[in-house]
Amino acid sequence: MTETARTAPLVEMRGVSKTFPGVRALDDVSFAVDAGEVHMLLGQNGAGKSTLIKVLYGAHHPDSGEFLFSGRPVRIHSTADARRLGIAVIFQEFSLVPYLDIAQNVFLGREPHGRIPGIVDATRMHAEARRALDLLGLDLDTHTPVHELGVAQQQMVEIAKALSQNARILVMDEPTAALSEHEIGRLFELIRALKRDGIAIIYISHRLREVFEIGDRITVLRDGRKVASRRPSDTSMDELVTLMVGREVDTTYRHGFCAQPGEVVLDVEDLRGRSGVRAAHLDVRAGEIVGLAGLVGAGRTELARAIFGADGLVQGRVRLGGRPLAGGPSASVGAGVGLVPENRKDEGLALIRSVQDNLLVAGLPRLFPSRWYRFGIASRAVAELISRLRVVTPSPAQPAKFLSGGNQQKVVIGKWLNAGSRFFIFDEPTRGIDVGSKAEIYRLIEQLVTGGAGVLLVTSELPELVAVCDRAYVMRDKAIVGELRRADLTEENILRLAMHHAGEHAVPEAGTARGVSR
Amino acid sequence: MSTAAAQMARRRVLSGELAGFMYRVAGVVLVCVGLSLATDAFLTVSNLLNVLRQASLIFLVASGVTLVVLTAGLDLSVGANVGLSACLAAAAIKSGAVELGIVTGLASGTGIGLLNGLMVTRLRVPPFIATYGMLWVVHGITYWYMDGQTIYDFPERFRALGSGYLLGVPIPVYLMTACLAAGGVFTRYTIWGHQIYAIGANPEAARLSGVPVRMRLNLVYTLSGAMAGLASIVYLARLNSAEADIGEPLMLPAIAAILIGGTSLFGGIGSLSGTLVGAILLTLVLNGMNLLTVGANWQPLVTGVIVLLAVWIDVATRRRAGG
Amino acid sequence: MTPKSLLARATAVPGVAYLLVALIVAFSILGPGFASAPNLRNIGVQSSILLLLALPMTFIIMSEGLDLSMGAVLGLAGVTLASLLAGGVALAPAAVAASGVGLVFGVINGLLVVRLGIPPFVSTLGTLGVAQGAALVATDGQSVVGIGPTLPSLYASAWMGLPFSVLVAVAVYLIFHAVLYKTRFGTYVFAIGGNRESLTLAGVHTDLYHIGIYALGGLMAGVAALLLTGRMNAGHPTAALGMEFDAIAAVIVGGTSFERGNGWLPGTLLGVLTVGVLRNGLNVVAVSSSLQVASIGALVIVALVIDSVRTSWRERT
Amino acid sequence: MGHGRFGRLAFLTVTAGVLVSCAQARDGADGEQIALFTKNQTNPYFQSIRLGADDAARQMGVEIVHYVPTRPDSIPDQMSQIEDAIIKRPDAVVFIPVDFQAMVPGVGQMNAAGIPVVNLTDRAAGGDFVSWVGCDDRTLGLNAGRYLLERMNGRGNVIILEGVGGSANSKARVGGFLQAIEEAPGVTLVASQPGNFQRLQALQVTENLLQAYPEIDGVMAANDSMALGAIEALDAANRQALVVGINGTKEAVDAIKAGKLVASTDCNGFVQGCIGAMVAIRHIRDLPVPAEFQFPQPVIDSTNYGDLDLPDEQRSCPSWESVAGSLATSPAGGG
Repeated sequence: MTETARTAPLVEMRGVSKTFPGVRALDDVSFAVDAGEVHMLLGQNGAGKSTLIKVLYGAHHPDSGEFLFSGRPVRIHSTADARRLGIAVIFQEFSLVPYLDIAQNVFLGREPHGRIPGIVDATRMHAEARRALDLLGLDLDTHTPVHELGVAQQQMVEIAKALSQNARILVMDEPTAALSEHEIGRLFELIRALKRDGIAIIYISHRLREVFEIGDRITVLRDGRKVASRRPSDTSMDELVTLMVGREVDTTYRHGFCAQPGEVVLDVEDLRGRSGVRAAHLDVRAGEIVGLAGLVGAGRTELARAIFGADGLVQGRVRLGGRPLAGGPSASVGAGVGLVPENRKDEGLALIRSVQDNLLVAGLPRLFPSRWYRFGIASRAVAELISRLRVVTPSPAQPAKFLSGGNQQKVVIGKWLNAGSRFFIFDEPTRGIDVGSKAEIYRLIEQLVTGGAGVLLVTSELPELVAVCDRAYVMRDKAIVGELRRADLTEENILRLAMHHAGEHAVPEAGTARGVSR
Repeated sequence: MSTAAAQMARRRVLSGELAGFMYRVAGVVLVCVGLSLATDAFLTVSNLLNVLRQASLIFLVASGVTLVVLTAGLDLSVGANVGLSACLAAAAIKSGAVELGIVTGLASGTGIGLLNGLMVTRLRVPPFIATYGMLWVVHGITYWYMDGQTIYDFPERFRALGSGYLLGVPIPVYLMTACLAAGGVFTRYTIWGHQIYAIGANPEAARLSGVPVRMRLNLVYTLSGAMAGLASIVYLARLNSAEADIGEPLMLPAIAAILIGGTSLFGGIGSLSGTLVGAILLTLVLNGMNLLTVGANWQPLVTGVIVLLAVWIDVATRRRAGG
Repeated sequence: MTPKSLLARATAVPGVAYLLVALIVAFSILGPGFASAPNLRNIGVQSSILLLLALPMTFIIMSEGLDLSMGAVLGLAGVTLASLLAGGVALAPAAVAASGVGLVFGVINGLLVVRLGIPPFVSTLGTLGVAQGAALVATDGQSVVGIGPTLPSLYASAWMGLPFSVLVAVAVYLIFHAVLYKTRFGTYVFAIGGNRESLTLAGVHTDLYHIGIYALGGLMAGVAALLLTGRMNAGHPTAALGMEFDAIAAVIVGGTSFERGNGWLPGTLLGVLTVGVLRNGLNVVAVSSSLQVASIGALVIVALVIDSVRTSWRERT
Repeated sequence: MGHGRFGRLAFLTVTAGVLVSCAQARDGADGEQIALFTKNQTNPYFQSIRLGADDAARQMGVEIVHYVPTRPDSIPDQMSQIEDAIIKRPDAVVFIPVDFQAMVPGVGQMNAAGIPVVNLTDRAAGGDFVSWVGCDDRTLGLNAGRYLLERMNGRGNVIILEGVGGSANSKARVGGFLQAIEEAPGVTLVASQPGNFQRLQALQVTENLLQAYPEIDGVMAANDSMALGAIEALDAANRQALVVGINGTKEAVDAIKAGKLVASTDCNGFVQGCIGAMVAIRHIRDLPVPAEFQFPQPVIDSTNYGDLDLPDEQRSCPSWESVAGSLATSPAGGG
């Protein structure tokens, strides 16, 4: 990154401002990225990162500000303009079409055609798609419809889609959110290769670790303003966090580990789920946070859902406080199990309904034993939850879709508090959530266990898992392959258990296609 | 999104929902004003009561379907359901007891609704197809059962249900009001109502939140059927006769009323009061066209335009409200 | 689609395929003359008009839409065609005009849905009323006759024993198949239902294509009018009312779903044929009319039940 | 396992088919067979026709097959049923077109197939027929209209309830009403609105018109269902008006008895069915048949409803000779 960094920036945005009705999303932000540079873009959700990207990509039109492309001023009116300038974006929300195959998705809107314009040259398209996949070392058939792919595979296709545009500027918005260590490693190699070819990369991530691993420059946004620009060499995680949040944040996610666990809350015996997951034995005691680790596709989510009763069992016994669980989610919820699902928007919330409705939906029968909905009781309960969870919302009537990721996640958790759950399953609770909220989420989880509940925590964020859990089970090939006590709970040990011939297992089987969002 | 934005968004959404309703009411008022200017026959107590009675027939059918649509479902079989239930009820009344007839009508309506529910929840047939198939099956049974005959001439006390007055107000209007009230209480003041909205907004999230989705769906389809059964009784009493095709013209107006009323086919949004407004608007249009003796051939055209306008206003307001 | 994904699809053949086979077997056993060449011709002729509506309906449903106005628009286009022919206009320009009428309504539907954001169900319910009304006003509800010999003789013509209407249906199917699986437009049909946002971000004029889908629906209603008018030797304002529901049923039964752009065109063909075979078979077997009505509903349900049974069986393994 | 399931389903479908066939095999006797095409399964009038034809066929020992569109009055449905019937090659067809113009090509197909066709009720605009049996809708309307105006002493306001837009019967009958009104200068037509032959719509239209017009003395309805709907509306509004309908259904006759309906004109669907079938069968048997059977259009009122006061099931066809004789003497298009 030395000699390229001194030439004029490849693309530069000067004094960009953008106002949406009621909110100043970007306020006089200047931002530049050099060829062969990885420029990290940090900030909490709502800080303006995505807006900045959309402006750069021509999806939004700025109220003011100018673009310079290798020194020359340019206008970007449409995504088409942006593409012409060689800008490609890997979006955080999947931009894939479920019932088109990989090649068609990779070339969506740029389909190669022969003599007649409208007609797609399939052979060429698949050949080029093949090349894009090979770059990422993905051995997937380009004819596979993406709805048959797992989340991680979809993310990789998303990346291939951007790469295939031979962009000069590549924007990556949370590209690793759904990836396993193994795939992340491969992605980073690729990024380094791209740098060598003089590609400029704008990289958005909540994983500070990555900032230091591949970042050359760091820009922090807060409330639509640029608050700082740093080099990795002369900053620290704590400083960055403070810059992002605007105040000191306690990033120790667990304060006191569970000295002596209480009686068994949940125990699972030789379970086999419809999805094929197996668990010889698993138990969680009162006051414990038990981790469930493994590579993406190892079957963690499937196991969590099986325990919750979401998918039904082929065999096995799940008991809560000694009493067997059977009869699907409604029975489990009644018995006091709560599931914070992996995919918040599709499985956790009714986005068009209000915060109040979402907070109460799981606990309705408990809150209103008479089955009569009493608005007085309801609003009291909701007010109490909102303040206890510190949900930032203008009012309980706010539709959930207008909340930030962190606050949405709090609402999902609040749902279970209101349902009076004694055992909680958290599936990737901090995915796509900024550091500030992360700390709060874990504070809540700790509150739960100190309050005598049991928690099963599924997460790909190994550092978090290690930092938080009292124990952890490790999965591979849809089965639990080991248990790690607090003493030997390290990333290395987890990976050793999980990746045992990682080669084959890093890429999950098809079937868990919950990634494609409509 | 920052708090300021959220606040803004919220104000826009709420005002949007409310505005939507207000605009629809305004639309109705507008039509009324227009009609009362066009003909002095319109703005009379008797005509307004007359409009209300006709609207109540549509509303009875549409109210149950509204619940189904709130769960992102659809019930195309209501018209056919009304037809069969009315014919069976008619036969039962002829066989002797009015009470028996009423019970028969309600029972057959409810039964058909339950079957719809079971097809959707147990056999997992998409609602559109399940109820469309049911529509044909029920028509077939009705044709077979009636065999082209008409059953007519029922006891006075039964006919009062449809054509009678109480304190100067037609009895169907009371029924409509009762159903509206009951429905309002059910959707707003019971947890089942709230669960129905939750299912419509996101069935999977509702399921994973422990809402017994299948039971609730069965419930709404059964209710939809039951309302069709009730409607069939009122129709029967009003017409004083049952023919095999009695229900055929009911399905599309009922659904139109629901959509004009601002209930979303994608579920989770809408209300019975909206459906009432929709039913009244539709009835007003027909009433007006008769009062002004608009030519027969023009009537579908006018109705179509009105439906489009009504919904467009609603959508436009929501749009501007960013809802 | 490519051979491989076709294979993948073949393993997921919708229940209607099995039903179709079962029906054909049953009727050939029960109905003397069912399997005869002339009767197969009947099935073809009777299915062709429905197919012309079901094909664009497949696209529309894939885009998470619906078009209830097709039957009414078909009627209006039909009377337009008939009136022009009766007025001595040559077939070609008259046909163009009729298709034009259909196209206009299709575009209007598209604009209402895409631009004004009115839900498809309502938009097309409204245009249904408008088209039907227009047709009634124009004809005072009467058939338009005296359309001259050209169209009827064209309709009556045949090639290698295949009636005109069947030839048209086959041609149109092949075109639609190519469009859906070989062209950009087809790709975008999948994308509009599957992930509209991404299509827009890819720099495609999504609205244009979306409106195009509805326009296609209207256009095909116009083309279908050509066949129906030839069949009746007259234009009738309300002859095709309600046909759109048969089309929708055929599409859904064929394995296309209202969600996420999940569609399969060969399935639509199967769906249409099954409806055609059932109606024809029941007539040939001379089943009582009320039983015919009921069995149409039963067919639709059974086909979908087979599907749900199969999917649940798939999930279980 | 999954395939076992399909197998079972296929099997079920086949057995279902078998049952279906048994269901229809009951009347599957060998020998002569005629087919009767009617417009829909919902209108009692066509049921009377079917019962009449059934009775005639029974008397003359012929199998009769019914074709009724699955969608009421659907042109495409009847078109398909013609094509399917040709496959079955009935010895003769008794045909009521759902549309007198649009079904002409269908008739042409039967002609081409060499199947003799008797045209019943609605006179088709084209095609070769053995004979036409029916009565003139316009005259029906005219007679009903004249009778009503007579009872109104040629003075007052009348409304017309039209049938389905696009139906020839409705058009012709309404035409008759209008002619009658023209003949009576003292009578004003205040409104003519669509009831689509449907009781409910006629009822609501009448309710609305009663609001618009404080004085309505007469109602002309294009069929009995609508007439009875109008009567319901009048009763509910406590308004007095004379109502006439068309078709002379059993229900209408009872209403006449009860003094609610002043009159209905009738083509006697049952006897039409009889004659239609008889003509077809006689033609098969090479017996002479007249080219036209113009039924009289008597006005049925409280004085002469007698012979219609039987449910169709209990009626039986008059002998050919008696009818032939009576019709020979009856003036065509008479009043």
